[in-house]
Amino acid sequence: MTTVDGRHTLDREAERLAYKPPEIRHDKQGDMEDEARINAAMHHFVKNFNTQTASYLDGCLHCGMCADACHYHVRTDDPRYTPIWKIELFKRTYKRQVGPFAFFYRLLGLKRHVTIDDLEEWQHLLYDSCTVCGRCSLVCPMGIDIAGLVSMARHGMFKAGLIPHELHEVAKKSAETGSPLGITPEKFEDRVEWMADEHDVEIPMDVEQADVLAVMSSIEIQKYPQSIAATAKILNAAGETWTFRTDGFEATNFGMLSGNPDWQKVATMKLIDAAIKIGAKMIVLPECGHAYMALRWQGANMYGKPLPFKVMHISEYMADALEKGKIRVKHVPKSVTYHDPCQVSRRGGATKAARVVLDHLGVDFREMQFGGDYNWCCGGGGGVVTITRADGLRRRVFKLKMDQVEKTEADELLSSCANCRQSFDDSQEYFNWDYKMGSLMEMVAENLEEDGS
Amino acid sequence: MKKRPTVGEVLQAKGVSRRGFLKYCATTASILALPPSMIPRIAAAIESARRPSVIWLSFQECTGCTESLTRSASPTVEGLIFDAISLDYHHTLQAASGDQAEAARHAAMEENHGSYLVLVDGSIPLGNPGYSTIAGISNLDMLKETVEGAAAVVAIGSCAAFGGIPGADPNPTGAVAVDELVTDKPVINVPGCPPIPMVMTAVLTQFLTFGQLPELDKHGRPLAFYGQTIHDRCYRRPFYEQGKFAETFDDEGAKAGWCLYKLGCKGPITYNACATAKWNSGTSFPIEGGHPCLGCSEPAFWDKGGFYNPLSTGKFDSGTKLAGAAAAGVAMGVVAAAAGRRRQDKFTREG
Amino acid sequence: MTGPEEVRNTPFYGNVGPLLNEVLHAVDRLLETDEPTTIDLAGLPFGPGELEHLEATLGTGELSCKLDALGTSRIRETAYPGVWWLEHRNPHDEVVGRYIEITRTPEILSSQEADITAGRARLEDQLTT
Amino acid sequence: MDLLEFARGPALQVAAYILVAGTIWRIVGILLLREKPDYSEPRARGGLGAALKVIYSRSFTATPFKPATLYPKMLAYVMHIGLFAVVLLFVPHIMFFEGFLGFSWPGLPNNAIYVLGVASVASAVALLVRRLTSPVLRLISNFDDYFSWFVSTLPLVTGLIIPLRIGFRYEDLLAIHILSVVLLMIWLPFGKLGHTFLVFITRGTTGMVFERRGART
Repeated sequence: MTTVDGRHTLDREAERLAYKPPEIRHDKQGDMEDEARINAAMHHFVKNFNTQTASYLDGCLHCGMCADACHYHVRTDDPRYTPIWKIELFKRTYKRQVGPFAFFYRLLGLKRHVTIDDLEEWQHLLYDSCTVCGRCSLVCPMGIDIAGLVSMARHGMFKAGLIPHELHEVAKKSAETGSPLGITPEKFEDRVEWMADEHDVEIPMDVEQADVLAVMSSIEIQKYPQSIAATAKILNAAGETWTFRTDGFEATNFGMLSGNPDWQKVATMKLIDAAIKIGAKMIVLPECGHAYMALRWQGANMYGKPLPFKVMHISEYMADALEKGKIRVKHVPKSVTYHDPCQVSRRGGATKAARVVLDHLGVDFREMQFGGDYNWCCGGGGGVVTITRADGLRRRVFKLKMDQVEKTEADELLSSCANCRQSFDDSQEYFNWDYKMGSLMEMVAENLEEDGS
Repeated sequence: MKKRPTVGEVLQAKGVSRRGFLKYCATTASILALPPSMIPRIAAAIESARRPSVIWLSFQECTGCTESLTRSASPTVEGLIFDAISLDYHHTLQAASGDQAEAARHAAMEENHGSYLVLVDGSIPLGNPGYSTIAGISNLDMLKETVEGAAAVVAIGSCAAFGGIPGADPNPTGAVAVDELVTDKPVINVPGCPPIPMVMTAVLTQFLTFGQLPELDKHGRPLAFYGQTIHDRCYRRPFYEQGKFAETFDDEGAKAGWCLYKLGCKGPITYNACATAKWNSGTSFPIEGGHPCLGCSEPAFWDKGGFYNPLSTGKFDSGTKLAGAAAAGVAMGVVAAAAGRRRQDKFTREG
Repeated sequence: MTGPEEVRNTPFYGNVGPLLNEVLHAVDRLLETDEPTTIDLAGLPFGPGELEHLEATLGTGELSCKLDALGTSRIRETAYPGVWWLEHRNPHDEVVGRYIEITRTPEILSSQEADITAGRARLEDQLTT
Repeated sequence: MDLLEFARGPALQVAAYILVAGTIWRIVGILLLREKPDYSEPRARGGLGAALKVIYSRSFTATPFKPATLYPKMLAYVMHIGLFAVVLLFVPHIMFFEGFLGFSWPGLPNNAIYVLGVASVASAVALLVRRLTSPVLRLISNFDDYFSWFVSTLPLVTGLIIPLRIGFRYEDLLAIHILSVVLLMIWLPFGKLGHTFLVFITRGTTGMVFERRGART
């Protein structure tokens, strides 16, 4: 006999929190033959086999410890979410085609040629269930950067036309219009004007010569436009000669996230060209994690030579300005915890910057347990937040993040990444969670000492 | 065929009491490495055993084995055994020589056809019959002729058992062991350079008492004496386990009687009874004298690398071949990388 | 011969302890099932001085006999009743065997059937002549 | 030539050639692939120092991962430490190395070696059980994993059996032991046991790339 606890009514319409295997949906782009898809995948797999990746792909011990670092595996116990398994096809291709013993692998048929079924199956593993957060790269006893390999494996998937539709659409829109959300230069200008009025702040636009080129992410322009004003306030307060440019404002890089190096380069070159055109000494990147990876660490390699200007994440810029006394802030009597964007902190190396800023704000800073470089990812990075079919899984792994945040019992939750903020907001709404993510930059902008230098 | 007396009768004639006989049987059991519970069976067997005829052939040898045996030929218990056998031919020990000696051999062979024992020391040269002859007969011919009517053959010493020193590389005389030539008769190998005298007599005693061949190991050696290694029965074994080793022949470890493994002791792979039977009427054995075992009772002991090289060292050639292997590795690596790059180019062109 | 001074200074090879343990178990067997045990010392490894050390450890008991047959033999009970030390020598006075017997009386001490018969015959001869 | 002579002589010799050639083959084959220059402005010095730092630091688990990886890590530690101690500190092994290196070092008492060897085998068995029972490991394991386990555990087992004398003679056991080492030497460069040398390359690479970014390594 079943007894029903009447205090909790059943809501049959609610989406289940329990893990549901994602529906099998192998998306395809274009109308290539299977053979052509395989060839395209091979082409872009083998392109990435250099000394660094070769040592990684040759070095794996199959110890399985990366599974314990991956939020997808930790939350689901699905062995397929073992990070190294996600790059199995990439690894297999390396061993069969390029590794030191490739001849014998082929001769003896020890590593199968990748098939179209393999590629389709791995679409889910390489996109829906990997945010390229790089936590697995830190646990690996061999020191293999698995996340980096996932990004490279995505090149083959993209060129084979085998990536999730949503991500492909966003990336395509980004390539065609210059923004993943279809923000045209006119629309950007519009929003900037609106923010300048709304917040009563001077925002330079399309200045011919400036020391600093500030850029924005479409997510901010669209969803968190106050960021535009905050950026302007801070740069104004620091006394920079700076500008936004309509010919180079979009910091996000969906070419990189989706795995298309060509589109990645187009997006990156727009920013580089704009900066060079105005003779900028520096590009200040917005609160966006992957933008930092794309320009700070991969930008010069897209350009093919060292960049003639510095690249800074806004948190780095603020930390630097505060340290040098270019800006000053009022103390904020609140307890704060900080969510590190993976690409800025763990993989970008700018972990300290946010802490310096928080220190200047004088808040009661509460580091999450195993925060900083070992932070759990928001679950939305690597383009995952765009893939609607992965929503269930994304929210499921977000539970880890919620626990981590709740344990701090801080008043405020801050971060410095609009993409993180977007996935936090989605899950916050979904779970009716108490914590609403705020922006580090906005907190600084709101608490600037007006009489600053 | 005249009836030979039994051992019991021989002993009785010498006025040995039953108690004395029991004592003799106890020491026999001890020699045969049989448990003391076997003593009554030994007593019964020995009493009724008959004196066998023994022909001893010496080929390419140094007479060390005979020396070893005669060291124990004083009237001891082992000596009694020799009283109990009829040594009808032994060209070192017998008084007769020349034709007379050969006549004695033929007489013994005829008289005891099918039941006599042939003991051989020394190896047989196959290279040229002239390398070693006795009374103008080549060793090979004499062996074949004598063995024909024998009950069994005992190869005494490492030369007869395994070729020994004459058979050592490069083996100029083409020396071979007895069991390479005698295939239709049982051959018992009693190797050692020389073998322990007690072991030689014990093998005869066993044949004498039980009328059967002892259980042999894969090298044809009686398991009773060659069943365990020197190392296993060595009184210095505890030092091996404790990791206490003499490093040189005159260091503190050597003086303290520590394990000689590092000085090249072959005890772990040498099967013989030295450690317990000991030498010179039970006085000691080489390791007790401070010298590592040479492994003289093992096949090809002469050719197993230096006596003073530790057992666990591998046998490597000079470093040149290893350097060659390294160079080959570099070459393969270069080829593999070039092939990998070509493979990359192939796919990037096609893709 | 090894003197007592050397016995004390015997380096420890560790072969005596396990043997004494075996003797202890043999005594247990003798007490429980009356089963005698003979340990042939020839088959055991001993370092220099260890045999003497063993002999000294077992000590001397109440009974000591000398047997004269094919050389002398000394049979004596050790300080531990039921544990006997047997040493056989050949006519050259060389030791040919050493045993520890754990028994009530070593078999060799009993008069043997054949010897009794032979002795009786000799006695009868003496009476008839 | 008996089995021991074969094992100590030609077998070991050929295995040494293969070990050396295979190792260099694999390293050169990786290092001579195309390299991608990194033009990004470094935040900190990468280079050899960074490589060495990570080669050392990845020997230890970062605190956040300790709870989840404690069990396999402990097993791996015991297995590796036991293995290294047995290989490098057992006196007959030291003499083996001295045979071609020309110098030696102090060893451990045999009983200590037996304990370490047994601990190492026990850990290896526990790791195999884990590999066979964990869904993750079952999925990602292939022939290489099981065969490498076999060839690396076999010499430990055959070595430990020698003093026990189970049914075989010492020289045969020793020959089998050496042959098992020969098998290990032959396989080592080609399968995942290559981590013996690849670990320096993979960790070193990560050290250079990530230290350069100033990121956590």
